[in-house]
Amino acid sequence: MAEVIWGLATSHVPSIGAAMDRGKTDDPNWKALFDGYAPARAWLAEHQPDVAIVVYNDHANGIDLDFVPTFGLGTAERYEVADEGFGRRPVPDVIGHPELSLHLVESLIDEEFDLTVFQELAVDHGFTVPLSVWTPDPGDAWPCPVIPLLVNVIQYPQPTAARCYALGQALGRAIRSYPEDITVGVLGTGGMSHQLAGARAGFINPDFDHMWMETIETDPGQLAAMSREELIRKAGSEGIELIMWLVMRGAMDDRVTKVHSDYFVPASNTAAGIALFDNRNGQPA
Amino acid sequence: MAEVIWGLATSHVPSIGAAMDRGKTDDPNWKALFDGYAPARAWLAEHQPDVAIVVYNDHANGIDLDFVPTFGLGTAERYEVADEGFGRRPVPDVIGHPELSLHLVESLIDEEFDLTVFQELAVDHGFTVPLSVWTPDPGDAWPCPVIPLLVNVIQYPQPTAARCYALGQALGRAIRSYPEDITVGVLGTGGMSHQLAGARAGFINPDFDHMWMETIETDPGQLAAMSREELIRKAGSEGIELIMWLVMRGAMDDRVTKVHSDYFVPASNTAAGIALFDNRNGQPA
Amino acid sequence: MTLSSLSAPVRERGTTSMSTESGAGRPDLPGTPIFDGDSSRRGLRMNKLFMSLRDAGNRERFLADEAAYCREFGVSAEQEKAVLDRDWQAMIDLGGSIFYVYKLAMMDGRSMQYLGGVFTGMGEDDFLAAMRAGGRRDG
Amino acid sequence: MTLSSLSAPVRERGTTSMSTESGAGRPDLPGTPIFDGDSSRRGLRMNKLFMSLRDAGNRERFLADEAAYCREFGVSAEQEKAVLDRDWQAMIDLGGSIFYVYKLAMMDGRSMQYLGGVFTGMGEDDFLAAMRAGGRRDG
Ligand SMILES: [Fe+3]
Ligand SMILES: [Fe+3]
Repeated sequence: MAEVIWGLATSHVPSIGAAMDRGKTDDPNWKALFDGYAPARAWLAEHQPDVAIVVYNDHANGIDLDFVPTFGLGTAERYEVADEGFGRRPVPDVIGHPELSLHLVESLIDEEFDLTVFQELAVDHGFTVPLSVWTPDPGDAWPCPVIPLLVNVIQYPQPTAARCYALGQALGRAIRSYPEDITVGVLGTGGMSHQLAGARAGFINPDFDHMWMETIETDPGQLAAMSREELIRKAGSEGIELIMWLVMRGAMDDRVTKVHSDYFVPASNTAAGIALFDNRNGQPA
Repeated sequence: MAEVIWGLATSHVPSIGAAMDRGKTDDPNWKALFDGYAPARAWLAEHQPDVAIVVYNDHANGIDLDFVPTFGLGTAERYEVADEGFGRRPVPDVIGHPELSLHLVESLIDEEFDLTVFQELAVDHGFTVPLSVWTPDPGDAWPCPVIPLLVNVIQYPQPTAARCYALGQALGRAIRSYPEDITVGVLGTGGMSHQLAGARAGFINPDFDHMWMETIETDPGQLAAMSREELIRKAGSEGIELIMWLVMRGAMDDRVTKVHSDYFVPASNTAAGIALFDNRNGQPA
Repeated sequence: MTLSSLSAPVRERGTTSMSTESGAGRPDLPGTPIFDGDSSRRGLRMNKLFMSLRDAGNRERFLADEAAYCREFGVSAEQEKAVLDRDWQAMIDLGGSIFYVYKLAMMDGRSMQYLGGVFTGMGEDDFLAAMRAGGRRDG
Repeated sequence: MTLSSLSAPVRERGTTSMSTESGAGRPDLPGTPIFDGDSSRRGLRMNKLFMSLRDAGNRERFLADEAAYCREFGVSAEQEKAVLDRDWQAMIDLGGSIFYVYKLAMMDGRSMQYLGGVFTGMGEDDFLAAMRAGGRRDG
């Protein structure tokens, strides 16, 4: 039986990756952000899982608008890092875990989630920035195989928050029913509040973000009840990405232990949040 | 409010289209099949809908195996007829109905169906043969705009029969909630029993097919309870396509009136079935 | 920082009015373009053009003859004008997705803060200062 | 018409044994290959090759040098041998989807009934006669 040992929620703003790739993490505009990551990174380095699952969205790099899947799951042995326009990030390609992927596909489709199954997929900053937040210096390889779980957040109508939370809960069951005894980390990415276009561009809502950060731990079902309109109004048109945190949270137990969280404005135009939860019941953080 | 006025279930074997395209419909191997279509075609010619929805699967023509959507819905203004290898069928391209498509997308995603939304899609025999069964001589254009609803039936795990029936029921609600007063025909395609590969190739199960043909009218929920294994065992590995009839049936009322049905073996390696149902309550057939 | 700039004549007819046409509960929030199915239909060819600019060879071809490149992708005349004029707001109004439009901005060496300065009418410096001060707030 | 030919040594290890490996309730039916995720992974490059044969230019290039074309698509050595030998059963065993494999058969002027004759060991004529007589039955 596989076990989810931790869940990591983190923004995936491209400039966070760029700051790391260009050695600017001590720059005054960035230092506080990366200092805020340090305790989570230290804990994660001590708690390496056998496989990780990254819940993310693509931003015009791996897929186009000719088809937009609501939920996609990768089953490949390898995922190339996308060139988003100016050379790919200097980070390793991603090694997948097809056996677990195929188990998840069967379980989730049996549970009536209508996945699109990807055998080829290039992953963009939405995927690699969270890996860098977790593992700043991967060397030649990321610490373990990683499986992409794509969510449509850029073309309305996105899946509802409730559907994302339900997907997470089914994902948790699917992981627990995997026959091998392996440990799994789940990353929910995107957010926090931000809006890129329109007269409301630059909108940030710290009150909402703090409420979200607290409630994702204690009462995720309450967040799952929010409508798209409410999310876009309160978190900005791109803040709706936060629904991907609910997939991560759904895969964990009802009670989790917060290891660390931090909040920083702005990473580019975005309120950057990080929250790390320990899912090993009764374990001290 | 839009209304489903009829549902047509039909096999979509490529050789049925080829027989028509090559003027072989009076050939002794084919005549009985096409004679069996005649009453349905006559009724359909008198009952033209404003829009049709074709539930079908692709066969290595419009999409590849790099991504396999469980359910896909087209929102395009036009769908090109695919060249499957030896020139496209001599039939018109398909004009879509983006307004209804987008309404269906919103309704179905709100009802927690995780659609993949297609803005570009070439349609193959799985789509065009049913149009030809309905309208043998379209001239320059099919009788009305048509919307493709793709179902994965070729890569295991397919959606369950229950999920397909539930999708059909949600599709019916979505159609009925469309604000314009238009009429809709729904085509469920594929089947009936057949198997193309393996030592069991050529398998045909007329008992099962007759049961299916009867029960799809009277008690579709019973068919929706069948497992993939049962479907593949009883209908053959490609006979599982019959789950697409359940999407069509789900979109109709509980009580429908059968207009006509027919059964013919073999169309190529397949048991070909046709069943036409009137969904206008209380109307004489 | 308030959104008083909302009262300025901001062009969002394209996106907003299309959004409400089918009216199936889509959000209609001031100053907040929703990239919905209608937008995506209108913008498909233009967004494909933007996505193609990830490739260096395509960027070169685009820069050599922008109008020809637009015609090759089959964008509308209005969209072509918006692209040639770098009218960022018009690109959004005409069905551009911000993530796609941003590919063109990147090629021009423009940042997301520059675009924020355009969309809000504040200009890049004020926009950046507002972000550094903790971001903008509603009303 | 029975499936007594099932007792003959039919190669379906590839598909069947992989199917039961993860064991998540996948059907294991005699004589019935299931094109599942494992098959699709193994067959991906080969199936892409088959799909490419829809294009006349690709068919020409394939026929000019089949082995080179196989290498271009990165199929495995076993798959290349199956393709070159027109070993239809091996193609299925090695992850071919029947709908993709059929593209190669069509190019060769072979019908689905010809393939049925191969898969069953009956030969095309007997297979066709069995279909005309109403198809084959279990047991
Ligand atoms: Fe994002
Ligand atoms: Fe089919």
